[in-house]
Amino acid sequence: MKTTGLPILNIIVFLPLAGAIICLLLPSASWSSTSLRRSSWSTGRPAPAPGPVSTLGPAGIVGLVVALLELAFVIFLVIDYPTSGHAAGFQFVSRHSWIGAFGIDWSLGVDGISLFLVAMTALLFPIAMFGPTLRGNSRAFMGWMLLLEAACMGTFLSLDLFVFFVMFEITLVPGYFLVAGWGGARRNYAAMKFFIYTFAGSAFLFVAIIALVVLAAPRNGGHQTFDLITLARIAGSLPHADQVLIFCGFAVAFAVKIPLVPFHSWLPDTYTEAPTAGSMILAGILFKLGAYGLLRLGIYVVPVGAADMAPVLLTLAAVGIVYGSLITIMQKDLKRLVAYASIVDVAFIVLGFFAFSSQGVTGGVLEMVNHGLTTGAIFFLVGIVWERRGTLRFSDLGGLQKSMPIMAAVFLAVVMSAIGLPGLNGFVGEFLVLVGTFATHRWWAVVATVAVITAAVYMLWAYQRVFHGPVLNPANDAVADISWRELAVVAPLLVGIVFLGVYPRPFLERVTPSVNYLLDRVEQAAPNAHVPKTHNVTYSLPANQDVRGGPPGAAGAASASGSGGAGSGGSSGSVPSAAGSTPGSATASAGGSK
Amino acid sequence: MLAALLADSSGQALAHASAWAVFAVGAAMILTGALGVVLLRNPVHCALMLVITLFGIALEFIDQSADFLAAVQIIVYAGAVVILFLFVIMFLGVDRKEAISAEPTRFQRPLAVLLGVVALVEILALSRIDHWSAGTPSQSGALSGPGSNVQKLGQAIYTGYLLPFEMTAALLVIAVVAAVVLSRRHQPSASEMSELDQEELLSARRFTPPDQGDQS
Amino acid sequence: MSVPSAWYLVLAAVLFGLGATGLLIRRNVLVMFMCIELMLNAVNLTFVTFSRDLNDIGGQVNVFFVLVVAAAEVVVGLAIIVAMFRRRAAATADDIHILKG
Amino acid sequence: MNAAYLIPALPLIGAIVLLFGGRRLREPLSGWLATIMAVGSFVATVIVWVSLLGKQASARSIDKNIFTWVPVNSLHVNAGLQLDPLSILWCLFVTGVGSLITLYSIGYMHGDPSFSRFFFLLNAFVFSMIVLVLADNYLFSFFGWEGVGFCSYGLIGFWFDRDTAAVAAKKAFVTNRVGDYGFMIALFLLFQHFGSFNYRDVLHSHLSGSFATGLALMLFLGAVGKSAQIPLYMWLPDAMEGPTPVSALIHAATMVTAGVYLVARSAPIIHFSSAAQWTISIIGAATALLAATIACNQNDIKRVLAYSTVSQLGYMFLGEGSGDYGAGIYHTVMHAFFKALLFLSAGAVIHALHDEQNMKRMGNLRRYLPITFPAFMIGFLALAAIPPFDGFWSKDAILAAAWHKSPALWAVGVLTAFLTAYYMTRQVVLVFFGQSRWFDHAKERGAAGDHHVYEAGGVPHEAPATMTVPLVILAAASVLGWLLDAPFGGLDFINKWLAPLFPPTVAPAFSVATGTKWLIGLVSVAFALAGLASGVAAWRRAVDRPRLEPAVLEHAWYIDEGVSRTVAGPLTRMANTFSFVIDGRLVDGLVRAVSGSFAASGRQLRRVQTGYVRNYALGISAGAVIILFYVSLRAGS
Repeated sequence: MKTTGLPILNIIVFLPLAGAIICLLLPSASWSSTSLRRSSWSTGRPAPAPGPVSTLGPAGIVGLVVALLELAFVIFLVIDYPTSGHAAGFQFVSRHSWIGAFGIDWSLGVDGISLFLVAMTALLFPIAMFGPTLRGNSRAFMGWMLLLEAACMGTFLSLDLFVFFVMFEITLVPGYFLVAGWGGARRNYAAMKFFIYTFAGSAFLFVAIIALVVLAAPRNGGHQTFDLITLARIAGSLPHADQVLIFCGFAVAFAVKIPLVPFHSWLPDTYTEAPTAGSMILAGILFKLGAYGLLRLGIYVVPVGAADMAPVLLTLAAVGIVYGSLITIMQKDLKRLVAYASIVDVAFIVLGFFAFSSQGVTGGVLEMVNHGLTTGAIFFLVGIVWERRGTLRFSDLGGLQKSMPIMAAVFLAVVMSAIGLPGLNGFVGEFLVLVGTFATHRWWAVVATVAVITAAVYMLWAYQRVFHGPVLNPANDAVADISWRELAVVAPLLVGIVFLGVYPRPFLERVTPSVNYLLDRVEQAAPNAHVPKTHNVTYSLPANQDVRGGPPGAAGAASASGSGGAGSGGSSGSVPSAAGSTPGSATASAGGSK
Repeated sequence: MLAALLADSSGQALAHASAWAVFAVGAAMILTGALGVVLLRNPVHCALMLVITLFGIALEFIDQSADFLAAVQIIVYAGAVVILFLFVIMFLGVDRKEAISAEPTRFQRPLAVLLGVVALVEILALSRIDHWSAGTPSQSGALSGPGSNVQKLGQAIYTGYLLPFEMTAALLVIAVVAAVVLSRRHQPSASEMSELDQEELLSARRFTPPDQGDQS
Repeated sequence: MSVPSAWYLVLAAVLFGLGATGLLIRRNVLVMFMCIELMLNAVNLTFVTFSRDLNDIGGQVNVFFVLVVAAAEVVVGLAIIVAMFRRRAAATADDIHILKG
Repeated sequence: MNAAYLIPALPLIGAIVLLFGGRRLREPLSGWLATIMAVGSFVATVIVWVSLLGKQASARSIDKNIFTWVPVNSLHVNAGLQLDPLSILWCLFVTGVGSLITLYSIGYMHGDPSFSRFFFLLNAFVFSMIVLVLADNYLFSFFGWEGVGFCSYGLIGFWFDRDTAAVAAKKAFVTNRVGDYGFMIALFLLFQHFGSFNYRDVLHSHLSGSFATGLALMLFLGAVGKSAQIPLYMWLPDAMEGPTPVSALIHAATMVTAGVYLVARSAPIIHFSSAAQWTISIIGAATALLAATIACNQNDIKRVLAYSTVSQLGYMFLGEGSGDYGAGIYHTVMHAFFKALLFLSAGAVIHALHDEQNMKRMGNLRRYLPITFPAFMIGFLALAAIPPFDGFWSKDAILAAAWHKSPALWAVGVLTAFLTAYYMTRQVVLVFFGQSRWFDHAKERGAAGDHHVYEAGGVPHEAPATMTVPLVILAAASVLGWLLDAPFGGLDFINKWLAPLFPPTVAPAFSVATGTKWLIGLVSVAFALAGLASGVAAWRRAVDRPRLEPAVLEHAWYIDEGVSRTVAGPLTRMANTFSFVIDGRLVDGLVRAVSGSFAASGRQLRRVQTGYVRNYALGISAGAVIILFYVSLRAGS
């Protein structure tokens, strides 16, 4: 278990919180706050659009500095994260007694699964805060965003169920105010729906956590504890029915948050009405809280329940993919379409998780990061179209590629990532999920693969209706192309999209050990869960695959000399199937050593 | 005190009879007065009937050797409270008869009577059960024994119940202040006014000539 | 020696019931206050009865406090009534129902 | 052998430079850059090829591992190259034809505002196609497979402001994706069964028949999508909305043959399943015939060629399904030459007539296009399978294989050969012979304000040198290319070259008696000549012959319309129902019902709060009564 002198995880959680407090203490720009209150709270009428506020006011500077500092710390964390095979458990663990009477600790830790979610959060927040043009009270906006960032970080990093729950719930508050304060015409309805729906789901989470803690206490020497690792160790000895019920509580709560069909109906309203920055964060990160919770609390803590309920969740995911695709196709509004498309993407994540194969779960984790990058970028670009044109209905758009060619290119790249074009990140995640699912649950994968077709249908149709075709509406004739600033903002996301698509190895190397560790738990706890043996089986792979990463020349030489004759042998008998001991075992044995 | 006196001089039987007599008279006064309060239409009559009840209560107190309380009952209740009631009635001039038959909610009256009867039945049923006095013995001092009732009561109040007693004093002060504040006819300050009132006030000021505005 | 305490208790119960019923059926605020006084007195009577029954001075002390509280209550209540009557001439409790849900 | 890296690297570099700097390079520099990169890639391929030639036949394979792409436990996929005879052969004609067409495009795309974008996509396409054929595993091939699909999407929709182009681009991508569904399922099966995607692991195992059938059919579904076979062929004719060089490169010569490549590559899997072989050959034959009938009655010069491409691809699959992979590949290469030639010539015609594509408005162009006309004629003769041009030899090999498989398949092939000759004759006659009909229409268009038309004296003009040079080279290849695999004199280079990949265990050798071969050849020539003659007879004088142009053929048997009516319509309606009835009313309605029930109960319970003090007092005393009742119950017991 790796630790450093620097309490880096605490810094990551508390830095944005401190930033939020500083924003709160700044003198308010009184005119903007009063105009906002007058227009949006007291009357239901839409705000008379206060002009764009320079984001680099005092609050903006604080926000920028804090968000970038946070990003720097997270980059440091990612670099410092050990890549060797011992990295399956939690790293950088920080543990302090908080409410000792109830066994509540302030304990944080990071493993391969949460590492990249934290990284994605740190990357997406500055982009969401400073990318879209901000209208309204910048001080409050920055404060809420930083609070949201702190809460998201806390959720991803917490190793204590109480801390997790608190952080998980705190995210709702900034989420609500971001939608209600800076949203579209029906923002109050949307924000209320979002809050109440997810809050109702959280009731199940709360009950499940309390039940788990109380039931586990007698097996922990009578001490209540909220510690994730301890609970995960004890939970296996609980009665079977209890574990299943606790898992169901988790599953319902997270299914609402994720959201899994049929708990999704808050999503389109919320994402459509949210401001651009809100949509980016909501879709990019808040989704992942649910998915992450499902993995960390659901599968990790109560694997028996997860194994028992896996068919249900797999079916919901597969149904969600097909159903979500069908619905998405018919949407008439670009932002709503993107929102619905998210339902399909997150269903993939769930599908991968509950396939219980290392490819599936790893793919699911990758898909979480992918979806953050892709959806963040897509909502940002949709926001640009909105700012330029003031409408997102397909019937009002069309032929925009003529006046904004660069925008169209960027948009197409992101759309292709969403469709799952190989070479971009979407494909790697989607493929891993499907191949992992196919290995254990064939027919679910066969159904889910339909999304390969439908994603192309709805995404390309949307793209066609926005960017292609003749310019029928004169308003689309002279739209300003994407500006350098906006391009610079979206560039990190594009780099991530391409990098993860072309060279996902650094990512996968860090995620896989943790996933193996997780699946080991499932396998031990629930032998009937059909977890494919990841470690013992090494398939026939030629020797040259052992050469990884080295200079191309060296690798090429090795392969050429090592296996020159195998491919063109001609005599079909020469099957190198026995050469099984070398290749995947280096990574595979990592999990086994735990 | 009277009962005790009778018991001392004339023996058990007389004391018994006199206690019963006092009880019966007190009970009659109480019930008459209470019925009067509930049923009479004129508030002034009600107040007077309340006085009868209070006297009846005082009688029952005497019957149970709570002499000091009986005195206080008459002085405070009959002397102060009821007078206050009457004073308010007269002050406000609301001594007109109440239309008892008029009811905004249909079910209120039958339900009220029913509830009263049921409550009564339940209390009586409870009183038929003997468990009600099975508490732990008191710490605050015996009622019987040497010394007068006043002395014992005073001892209890100024020793064991000192803190509650002081708090009642504070309570009374607060009540007095509250009564003064509530019944004062005050001019609202600007901060207490609603937005609408403020605007009215401002517009009124704007249109008054400057010299008059200064005076106000 | 003297009247059994059950009689006093029954009497107090009847008085309490009368007071409660009166509170529920009368609309004049002042009379409602008087009914509350009736109920308080019923309670006082039980206190004194139990005090004698249990040979405990505490019951009588409580009566003393109840008296004080009742007095304070009457003072404040009547002040409220006065303030209320100033604002509107109507006298009954039913005229005040702006807290209607 | 580091030239191997250059093969994909050069077009990739070109694409990246053009992507980021294309707008600064501008015309014609970006075109030349793309051409140089493509030519460089071709040269590198030739170098690799030569080096392979120097090796033993059994040792002709170079493996290059570039980096590890996706490592997750047992799933370990490299971005690696495998340069063996099959991939190098494909690479040669992809880069070769690609270079020529890139060069041609410099002239063709002259003056287009998105000049650089076009060449970016061309280079990206060449890169993807190279990856497709050179990859050493199925997944990395899939990378290229999808990459070419993306480039095809971008190039069909290149003129995005035309609605038809935008729709066609989307249709092409989505239809390809249907095929990719099969490909992906095949990938899953491969992983589940072998734990690897590497060709060298997968292609040397013994498979059970049913598994091989499933796997092969799924792979073939991918091929069907990419190579426009029944039932996924509809996108290819629509893809002609793209610029003509694109039609030549992607939708005739290279990308659509990716399916042929995939089937050839998977031959060791397919040979375990005779059902799959029969399916491939039957679908190939059926597609060949169906597309040929439709081609007989198209008026758009490019759509005729598009249907012809579909038909010829059917031939290739017929050959492969019949077990003669060499013949299928031979035809693929020949087809690349002459179909690219035909498309480029057609492009020159269109260019000369300023974007006129309707053959009924052409005619007599042989007098005006001195280079294009002979080039087109050569392509025509090659496609119509008139000896000694390219098409005859390769088609003859396929027909021999089909005869061996089943005479019925052969009969379909011969009938298609007749139709091919017929519709190509019709096209040649309508375009290059007869009367000049373009003049009237040009006047119409001029009157309609299109002054651009025929400024230069109202006469169609020959294309510039950048366009004609590729024509000449491809024409030469169409005349002489058949020598690559001629069935006599030891000239069967391709067969010998590919022999290590298709050992007798995979593709059992069969021999057709020499006499039968002659007979087959003569019969097909006879049918081709008959088609040619009937075409001349029918179209020499008349332009419109309604009896020969039934509407059912003009509308491609109404298949497209039928599909939209029977599949797309109900699907759309279902999706509509789902999104606005089920999701909007039912799912969200349930949510709103829950919240509504709370609101409604609140509205009802609100009435309890009357505001009357005495009602509250009533409530309080009711509560007291209940408590008393409870107490008395407890106390009584």
